[in-house]
Amino acid sequence: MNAPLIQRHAMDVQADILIEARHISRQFGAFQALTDISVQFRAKHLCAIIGPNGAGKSTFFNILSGAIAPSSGSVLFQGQDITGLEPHEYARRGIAKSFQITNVFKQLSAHENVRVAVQMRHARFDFFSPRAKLAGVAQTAQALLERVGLASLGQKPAGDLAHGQQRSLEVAMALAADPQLLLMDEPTAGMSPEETTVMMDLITELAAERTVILVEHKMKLVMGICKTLIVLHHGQLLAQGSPEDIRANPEVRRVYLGQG
Amino acid sequence: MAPLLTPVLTLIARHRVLSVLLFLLIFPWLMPYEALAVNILIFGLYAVGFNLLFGYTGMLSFGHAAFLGVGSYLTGMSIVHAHLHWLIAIAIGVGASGLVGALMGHLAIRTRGIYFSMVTLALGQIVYYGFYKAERWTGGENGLRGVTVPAFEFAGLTIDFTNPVTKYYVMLGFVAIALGLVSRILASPFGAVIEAIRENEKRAAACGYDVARSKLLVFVLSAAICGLAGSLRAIHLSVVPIDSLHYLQSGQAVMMCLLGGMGTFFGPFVGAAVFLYLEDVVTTLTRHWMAVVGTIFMVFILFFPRGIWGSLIGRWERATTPSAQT
Amino acid sequence: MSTLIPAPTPNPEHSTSHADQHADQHAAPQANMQATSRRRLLQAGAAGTVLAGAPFAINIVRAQGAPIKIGFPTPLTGAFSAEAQDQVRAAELAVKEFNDGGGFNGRKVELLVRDDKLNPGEAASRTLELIEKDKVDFIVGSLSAATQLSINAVTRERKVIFNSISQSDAINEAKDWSPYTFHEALNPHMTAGAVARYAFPKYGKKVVYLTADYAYGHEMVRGFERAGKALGATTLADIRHPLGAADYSAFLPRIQALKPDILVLCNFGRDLVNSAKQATDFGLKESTRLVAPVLLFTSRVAGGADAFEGVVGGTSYYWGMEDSIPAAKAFNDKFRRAYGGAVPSDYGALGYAGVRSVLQAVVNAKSTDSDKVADALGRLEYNWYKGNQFYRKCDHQSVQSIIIVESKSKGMKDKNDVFSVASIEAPSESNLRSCSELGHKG
Amino acid sequence: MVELTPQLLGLQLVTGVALGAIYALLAVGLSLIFGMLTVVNFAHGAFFMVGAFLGIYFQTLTGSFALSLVITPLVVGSVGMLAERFLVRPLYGRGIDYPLLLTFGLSYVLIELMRVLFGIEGLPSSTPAMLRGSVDLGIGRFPLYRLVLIGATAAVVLGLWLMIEKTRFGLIIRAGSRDPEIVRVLGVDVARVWLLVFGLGTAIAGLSGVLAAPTRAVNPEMGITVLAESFVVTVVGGMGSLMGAVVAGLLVGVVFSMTSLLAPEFAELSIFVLMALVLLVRPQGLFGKAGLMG
Repeated sequence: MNAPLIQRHAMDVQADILIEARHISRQFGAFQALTDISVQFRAKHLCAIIGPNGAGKSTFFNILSGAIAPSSGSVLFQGQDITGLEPHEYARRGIAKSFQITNVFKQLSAHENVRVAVQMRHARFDFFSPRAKLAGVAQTAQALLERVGLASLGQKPAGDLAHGQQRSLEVAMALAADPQLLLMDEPTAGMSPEETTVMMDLITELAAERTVILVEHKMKLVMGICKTLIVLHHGQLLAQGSPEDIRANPEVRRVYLGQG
Repeated sequence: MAPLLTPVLTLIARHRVLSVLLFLLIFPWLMPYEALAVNILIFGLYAVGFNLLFGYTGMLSFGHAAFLGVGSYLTGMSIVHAHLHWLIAIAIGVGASGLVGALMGHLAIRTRGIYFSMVTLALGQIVYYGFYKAERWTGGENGLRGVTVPAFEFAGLTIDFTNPVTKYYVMLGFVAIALGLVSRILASPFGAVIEAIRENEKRAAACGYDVARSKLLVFVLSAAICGLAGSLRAIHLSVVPIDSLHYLQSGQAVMMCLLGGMGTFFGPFVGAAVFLYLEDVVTTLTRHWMAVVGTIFMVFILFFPRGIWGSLIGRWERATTPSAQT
Repeated sequence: MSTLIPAPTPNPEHSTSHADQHADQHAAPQANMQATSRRRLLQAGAAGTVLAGAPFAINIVRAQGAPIKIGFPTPLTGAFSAEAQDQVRAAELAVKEFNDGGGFNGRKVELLVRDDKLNPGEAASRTLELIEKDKVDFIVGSLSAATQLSINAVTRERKVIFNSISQSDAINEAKDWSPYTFHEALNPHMTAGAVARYAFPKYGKKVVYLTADYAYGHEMVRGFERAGKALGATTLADIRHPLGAADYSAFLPRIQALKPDILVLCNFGRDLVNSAKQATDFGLKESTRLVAPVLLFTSRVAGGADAFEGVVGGTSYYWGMEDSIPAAKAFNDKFRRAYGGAVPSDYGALGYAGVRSVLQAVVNAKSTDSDKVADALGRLEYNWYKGNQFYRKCDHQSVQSIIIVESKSKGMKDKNDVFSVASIEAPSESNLRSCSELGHKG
Repeated sequence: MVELTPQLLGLQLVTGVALGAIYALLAVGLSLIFGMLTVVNFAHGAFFMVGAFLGIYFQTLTGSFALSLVITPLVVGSVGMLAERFLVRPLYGRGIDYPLLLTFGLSYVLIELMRVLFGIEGLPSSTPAMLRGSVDLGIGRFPLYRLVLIGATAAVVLGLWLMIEKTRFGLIIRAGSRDPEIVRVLGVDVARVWLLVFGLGTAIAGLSGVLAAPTRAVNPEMGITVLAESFVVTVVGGMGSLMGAVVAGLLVGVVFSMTSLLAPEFAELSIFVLMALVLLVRPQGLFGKAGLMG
């Protein structure tokens, strides 16, 4: 009688955890960027990786998003080991990311940017049917542009958009694949206060439907909205927990405020 | 000039293949002699094939002569040695260059930037020596001679390739099909993908596109189209010169693309036409044609980086909305 | 063409030749160049408009007195431009003579020069241009095996007479040959044979070949070895080098080690200059005699005396043979008169002979019809510039004398005095490969 | 067929090194320009050719090979600087294709220019009197001049190395080839540095022209094959790496020399095969920085 129960319980846990890092380490030559980091991220959950500069945030982010492979350890997505797969494989499994340096197709129009991203789900190697025929794609793209507040700028070449707008465009592209996991590397970097608030609202909104992992070094920014915080320091996991725990954590205070 | 230009260009943009064909139908009348028109047809196609890789996917290959040459030689050899029907010979030429494209591409796409260019150059040279050495089959440095298509009956009328006009229109048929295909591909979702890759490889991958595979596909397509150009050239010249495999021949594709405007549909054709016509005129005017060609080339890179057609489109886009990709 | 350092100045004249131009050419080459260009421009323009009107006119009926057109594709630019431009000068001399002599019942001759850039593809499309646009009656020219073969491929398909003025064995063979194919120049078999017959008995029997790796080079080696067999020569090695290589040093240590009596440089033009120069640097000449199948006048002038010191080779013509051959004297004088004292080069002379033969055949045939003229050429026996010649029946190869020259390094009278004539092999069909070997029936 | 005695192999090796010397010299110039300006100079072969012509011209003018060894590089270098200032500079930041293609056009013009100035079939070149003849190395006779060539190259490379390691200009070059931004941050007039580097690179090309002239036919097209070869060398060594240029130069020279001995017909092909292999195993070349040219 008990056995199945336990089993179901186990399965629930499995289901609840979207992506998991197991004993992740990474060296760059002699430099140890990350040492034995194990973290679990739960589904439909907004979470931030914080830490002072050089803490290894971006490295960790890149490993989670498949941009670089760990020296040791593994990444599990929905219980599957996806360590070292090609970047596009990550994307196809439903892992989307927005980069730290703005990263769009500069010469293509904003709409085309999103359209290409959306198209991925419909026609990967279609040589013959005219693009225009994929009407659904164009509409989805438009919808996404509206969602990030760029509806009116669809025809503008992405390169000509303002910095903040380009970041938003990136989010739209990331959303195009309707990902279960959205990784965002300093989404508000270089944004004006207004743009920042808009972006943070958007992020909270997005987190309602999927897991969102932010990398951020502005601590206050994430305190408000995140359920969980993960603090890295010198490439090691310093602390993880709710904003309250983190705020209370003396170690973190020392690192950030140089106390003790 | 924009208001006058806009409607015309919009029309061209909408039916780009149709309009180019209409132009090519009357083209022989505009050229001093048909052989030049045929050359432009062939090299136009060659440049279009090259542009698919360079202009649209952003990969600068110095090995494209390999595909022109393989197309020429395989078609030529099928006719000279195997006495096959010329249509089959062309099919073989195109197939073979596609195959060589697959091999070269498979190796080359691992590298990027200038290294990609150099790997393609090296592989191209290896193909060159392969054919150079196979003297028994290719005629080596003397080239392959005797690629002749006997006059034949078709739909009641006699088709004789020694009649330059007939030859031109037959070749036009093939070019039409190829252009239609290219246009279709560029308009397809895949067309969007390769442009995305040109713009930002990392991003394309993050969107879930298999960059390597897409690159390889374009490479093969591009190779096959250049191969067709080669096949036609073999029949046009009735010889296959070894020079058609030389890297200077690859350089010519780059020149034509740039002159006309890379990454535009018509650009390469315009480029080929202007290049060959200029060469034809200049060489009869002065022995110093290299200086003239070189100067024109530099002027274009400095002042019209988008090429002749590209600059036209530029004017037009500034006059209207930056939409249609011509 | 102004030159800072004395070097044979090529003639800038580029189209139909007229006496008055030759007069001012050497007065003011630049000016003449421009004059020429301008006229060409006009011509091109005219031709353009005419043709734009009627692109489909493939065989326009020619009015009486319309000029006889001879197309002349040759590499005005590229590695052999010096030779090519001399070919043009000599060819124009032949045209001028013919026109001054009243032409062919009232019809003057026009020479249409085209630059084939030494590229067979270019040569083929230039030939197509000459046939389709300019409607030429005959083609004379070419300066490489590859270009002449591609020109020939185009002309034979269209039944146009082509008189080739550069070397190749392949063009004699039935596979490429056509009744409209004529070969004014020597071929590798003849040249190599003659040089072998002169050099092997004289300098020794142990032979190494340094061969440009293409048909022309291979044909030369074949020629030497054939003739060598009869003379008991042994081949120590046949070293194939890439065509157009700039540096031969890497091939030379091995040749040194082989200690041959003779090193035959089976390459052409610049390859010959480079290999001879570097062989000299390696001190090869101390124990070995350098021999070249074809010793070019222009290469020797460009390469300098040191590199070529003591090198022996063959040629179809050297102006110095005028001392013993009256026809040569006559030809040289005509040439000197027309070009301010310049002497014709070997390949230049071929340009003269090639055109003159065709024109004589037109007169004999009393027609410009390809078949009639081809027939007349086949019967022609001529002595234009170097003694008696005729075209062999089966392959239309011109049977002619072969001159063996040795490069001078001292006692030169002027910059043109570069060779001494060592011997002249009389024309003989027996020095050619047999018709049956070439695949000709009968 | 001769048996491969150690003497023969030894002599073949020396020959290869002498060949490699010129390759290395050319590649150093190319690499310097590329490493600093990320300009792929397709006119490099043409500058080499111009160097050869002017070398002979100044030699006949001054009557001294040594003098022309000094004058010619200066002249060629200044031509190079003019080209950088008025042709290449407008193209910075437009990606690497444009300068590459522009210099390709420039090479055409330079070739034609030499044709007009010195005639189409080139100039007779000869080894300066005191460097003529061949010396016995104990393993066979070897041309004296080619030994001088090896020495000269070594000297140039050494001088260059000292300049880069010891002078402020060298410091800037080192910094710049790693990251042009740093140079700007250092508050250096980048434009001037790039001008000088391009000048230096082309001057070296000119110098190798003067040095190579006595060993080969000097004609307007002599730069074309040389260009292909020196690119192979530069790429094998890793674009932008001077060390790589020298090592690869010698490597290519020896590989060419050895194939010339064992399979002469494939001598030319061998260096392309070498390049293909190196790039497929190490896409950034032997000494190249990974990810350069991303």
